[in-house]
Amino acid sequence: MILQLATGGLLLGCIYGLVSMGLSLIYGVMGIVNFAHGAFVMLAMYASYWLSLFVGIDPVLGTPLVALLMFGFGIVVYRAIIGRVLRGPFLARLLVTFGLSIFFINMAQFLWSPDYRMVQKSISRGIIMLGPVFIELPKLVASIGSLIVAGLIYWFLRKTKTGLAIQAISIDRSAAALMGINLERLNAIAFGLGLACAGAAGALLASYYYIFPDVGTMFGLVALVAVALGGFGSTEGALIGAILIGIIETLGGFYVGPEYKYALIFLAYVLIVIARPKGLMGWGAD
Amino acid sequence: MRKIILALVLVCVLAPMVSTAAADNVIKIGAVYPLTGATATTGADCRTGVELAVDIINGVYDLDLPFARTAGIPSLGGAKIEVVFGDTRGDPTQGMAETERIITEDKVVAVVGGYQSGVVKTASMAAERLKVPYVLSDATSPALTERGFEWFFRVIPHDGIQAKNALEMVKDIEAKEKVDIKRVAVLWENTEWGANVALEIRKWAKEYGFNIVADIPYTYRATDVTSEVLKLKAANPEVIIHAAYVSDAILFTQTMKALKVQPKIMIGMAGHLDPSYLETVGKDGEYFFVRAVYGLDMASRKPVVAKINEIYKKKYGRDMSPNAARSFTAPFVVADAINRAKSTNPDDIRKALLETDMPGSSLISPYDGVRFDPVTHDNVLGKSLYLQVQNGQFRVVWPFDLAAVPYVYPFPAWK
Amino acid sequence: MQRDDIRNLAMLVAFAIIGLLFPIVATTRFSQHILVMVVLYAVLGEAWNIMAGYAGMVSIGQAAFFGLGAYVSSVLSVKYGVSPWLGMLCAGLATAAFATVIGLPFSRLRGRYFAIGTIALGQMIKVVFENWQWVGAATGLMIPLANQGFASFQFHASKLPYYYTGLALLLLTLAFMYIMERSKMGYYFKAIRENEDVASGLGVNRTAYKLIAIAVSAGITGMCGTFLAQYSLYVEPEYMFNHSISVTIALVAVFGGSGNIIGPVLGSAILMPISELTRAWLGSSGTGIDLMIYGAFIVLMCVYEPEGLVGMARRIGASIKAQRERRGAARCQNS
Amino acid sequence: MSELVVKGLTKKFGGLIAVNDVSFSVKSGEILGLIGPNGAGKTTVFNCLTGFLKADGGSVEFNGRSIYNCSPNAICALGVARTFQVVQVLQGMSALENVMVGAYLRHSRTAASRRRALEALERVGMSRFADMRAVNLTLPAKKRLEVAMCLATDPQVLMLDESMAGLTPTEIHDASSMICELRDAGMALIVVEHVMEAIMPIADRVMVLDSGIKIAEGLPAEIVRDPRVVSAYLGDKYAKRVKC
Repeated sequence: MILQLATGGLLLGCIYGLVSMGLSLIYGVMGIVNFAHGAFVMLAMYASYWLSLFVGIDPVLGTPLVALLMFGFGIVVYRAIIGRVLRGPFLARLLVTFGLSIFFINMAQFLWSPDYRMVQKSISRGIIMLGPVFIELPKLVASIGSLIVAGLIYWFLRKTKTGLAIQAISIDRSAAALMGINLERLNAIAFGLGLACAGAAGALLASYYYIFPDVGTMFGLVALVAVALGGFGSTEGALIGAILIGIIETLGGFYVGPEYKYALIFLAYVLIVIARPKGLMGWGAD
Repeated sequence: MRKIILALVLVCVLAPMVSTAAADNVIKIGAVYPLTGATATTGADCRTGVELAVDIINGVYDLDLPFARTAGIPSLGGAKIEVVFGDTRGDPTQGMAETERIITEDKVVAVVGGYQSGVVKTASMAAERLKVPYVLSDATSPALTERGFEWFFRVIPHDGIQAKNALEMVKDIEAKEKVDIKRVAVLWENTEWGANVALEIRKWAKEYGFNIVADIPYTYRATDVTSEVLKLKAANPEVIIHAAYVSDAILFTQTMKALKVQPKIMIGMAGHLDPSYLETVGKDGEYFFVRAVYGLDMASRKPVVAKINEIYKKKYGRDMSPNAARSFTAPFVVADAINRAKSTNPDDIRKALLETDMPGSSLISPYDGVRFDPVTHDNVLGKSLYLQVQNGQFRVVWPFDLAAVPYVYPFPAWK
Repeated sequence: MQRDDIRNLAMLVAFAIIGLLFPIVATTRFSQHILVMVVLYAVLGEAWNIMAGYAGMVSIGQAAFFGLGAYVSSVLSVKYGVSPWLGMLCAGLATAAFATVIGLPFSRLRGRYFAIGTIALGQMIKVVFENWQWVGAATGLMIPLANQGFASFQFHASKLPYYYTGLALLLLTLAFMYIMERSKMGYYFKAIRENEDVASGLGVNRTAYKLIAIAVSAGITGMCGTFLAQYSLYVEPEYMFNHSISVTIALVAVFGGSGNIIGPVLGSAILMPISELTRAWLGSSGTGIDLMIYGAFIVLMCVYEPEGLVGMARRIGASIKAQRERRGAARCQNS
Repeated sequence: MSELVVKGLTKKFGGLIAVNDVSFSVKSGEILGLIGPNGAGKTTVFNCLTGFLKADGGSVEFNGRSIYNCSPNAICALGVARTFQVVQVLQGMSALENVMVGAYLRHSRTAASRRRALEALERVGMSRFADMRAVNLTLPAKKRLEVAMCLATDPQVLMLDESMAGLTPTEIHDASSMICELRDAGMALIVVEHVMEAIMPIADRVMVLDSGIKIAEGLPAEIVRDPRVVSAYLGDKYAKRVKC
């Protein structure tokens, strides 16, 4: 039983991690806490759904495509909205994403009705047995996807010129600007990448999860806590925080009681940040 | 751009709050539902039931239903009924405000709807304060009628009766199959409604000699229910009774399948009835028993059910769902009261409601009729059905004398 | 400086008078409901303002205090028959006390970590109340209908008494803030907001002042909780501790302009009617277009008027002044 | 007559000993210069003395009372004020309001606090900027403002952390004479400074830190000749003492 629980928690954590990493990347580079991240995941799920319905692209195989679409969408949103707010006061930066979230969720309801939908066919359906442990294949695929995305981000940030520049920004904006780094362009790229992560998360989730306008809200909230737990600005921290949350949720839900499981996550967050006010792996300004 | 914002601000602030004057010979009734927010899909479904009911009352249809063959309300010279919808957003304050708004601004003479018990609490409070009758046919918390409100009436049987029915059905199956069933698990979403269902199940389980082996509350917004399902599995229940909304119903069904939870009887409520539930889970929803106050194949005993469904299907392109059917009843009860009162004065309507005595034949619900308890205003003739999903259809299987097809027992292994 | 003070005071008085006169135009019950929501969220926004706008601790979990206040008075009234007015006082005190205890560890957190901590707090309290049988768990508590009047704090015939009660609460809060802004406390709050290290280097006991800000803000928010409980006569965890209450409070304050007295009032006066009217006009279509407009409005505001309505007013004022000066200068040249 | 006495102050960051067993004292009417190469631990000493960092050993007494590891605000309340290496003001508030925050420590009423704040602004020559938002001030003006904020708390010991770095020679001259005035008014000052030409002429005593260790202390004239100091930091540069 404990094995089953731990596996479930790990898989869930990886999926949360997928949502969290994009959030963390966006925060690290431009200091925006993206409360609309859940809504973007939702949009990606719909994108994946329509692709599978009309074009017949399997959600799992379509992941890079959806990520690419979301990347483009991210650039647009950045140019139209986020970039303009970035120079504004702290509170406007905090609230603009709340507005975006309300807007997109209701736009989805307006355009696509509040009905629940589900991708009917996907290559990753079914269950595999690993000794005594049941593993849901779509969750496993999503978790592997999560680790691949984590690897890609790691590679991108450390090995590419753009990635290094993005890291430089998240360490010290003004110094980076003085070194001749084009902040605007990189911000847009980073925001696009953050949304691409949301896109990948949405596509992988769409392969097994139902879709409706409000679906992203809880994922967004949990991801936010995961990112804060791991420490704002650290993508590895976000993944670790998310896995920790997945495990706390599953084990806590079982041993303490399901009605308390979200309370446990939040309690863990509060305890950890009180002990370590910048999260597990965080650094930089508040 | 700034000017546009400024203009928008001004429009919103200065826009006069004019209510449209009521046309002659139109009787307005209000209907409040969660038309946006997390339960919007159900709200939209309920809305169709009310719309259709009013269509039938106003138009001329060849149906064995009251007001079908005549146009409008006969005693008021064929006055037409107009429904004013209000959006509660699933929030009690907004539910109250919307109810008050449609009562005071749109001058509705009666209110129906609500869906979520928590919202109905405040919405019915608003009607009580403003002295307008509220006829509820789609929320089932027992607490609602325990308040002794004067203006509040409920057609649908409350959770206590429905819980009792669930366990009675298990007893009946037990007797018929000559098996011994003891272990019952109750799984409930932790808000007003689910908590009440659980409370009633506990009460009646004791009464009927079942053991509650798992009693699991959870939040309906959960993104993952692995721990809940494993807990359920560890308890190894023979019967699972699940009080769920839609998203959690879907999630639990999928997870129970994945983790091979294998009870003998699977009973669902509310969420399992939603059309999008079956669409989403597909074959995995097979053989669930679902409590309902409507079943399409009641048509074998009530031909009118099939006819209504035909009209519904023409209008909305799908079969009438049990949720839509629940909401369908209330406008008839209101129209019946208005007709007898020969008045649109809310107080007269209330008095007429107290004297309501509609026969079962005038309803598409399985009730023996509508007659309100003089104190609680609950429908004393209420009755619920149990349906079972067979080949993607909800089939009436209990009570046995209303059954259209035999039930399938035990719950087959997951495929 | 002095003249500024007088102008501000005059503005407050004018405000009170406008507030008192408003019901003359708001004759329908629905428009009165909108007024009630405006004053309620104005008070909530001001309470948030004390904590976030002045002392710099951005909270997105005010629903924790709000719900707690609602529950304190409701439990007292349902179980012990305590008058809701006394209940409101108790709610304020209990919530403030609770906030002080919670604030002690929380005051260590800064910026975003604090904000997310408050989200966590709101969610945790909700879960506690959902599972606490004594206070009705998920079913909540109904406050029995009583004869209307000030004694029972229930008004059925008209909503105006609720409005005036809310308005009184708002004016008291504004008076408090007016005094606070001009006192040591106000300056210390702002100093903490601007830079905690500098503030403590200048002798500001930041923990103590943060706790004061949290406690005062929570106390007022708790009293508002009682107000809504009496308004809807129903408390339930899903309802009173709803995350959207926390978000709306922050939106109202920031929309109007935080860190000054008038901002949240303006924000509430604009945002609440928009929210209520779009729902009334468009909500019954069930398409979500009402909330779409609302969301778009907030985004546009953040993009084009990030300082809130107060910032917009200031800028317009400045441009009028500049224009006048330009005209004056032109006239000088002409003559 | 007040006195700040530091004995055996030690601060570690992980394995690194940033301040190692440093002792010194400063009295009213005295300027103690604190110099040393980058990373010598000067700012860390300041942070430990004023409660911004918890020290790992030693004692700090002010007028016979231990202020070792007290909170920053308590230390300030007792009469020890400081400025920051990277200038720190309350950006969103006006210059006057910045200083009033300091003045409130001794004057609870707003009117009195404002009077005291205006005096402090006058003293550093910032009166005309009183209503300007701190964020809009120039760097030298911010540095003066920071001093005014400290002065408004009526300190007996004032600790200045590189308050002359980045200033032009004229500005340095102004700042130096202000520091001397404060000393002459009976204040004790500890001045961390990189600009040798500025500190040497005004300091009464100079203490030299290197890698967290105090390597020398004495009159400026002695210090510049001290071979340890010369090798550690000064090279062969020295400045002649001028009267201020």
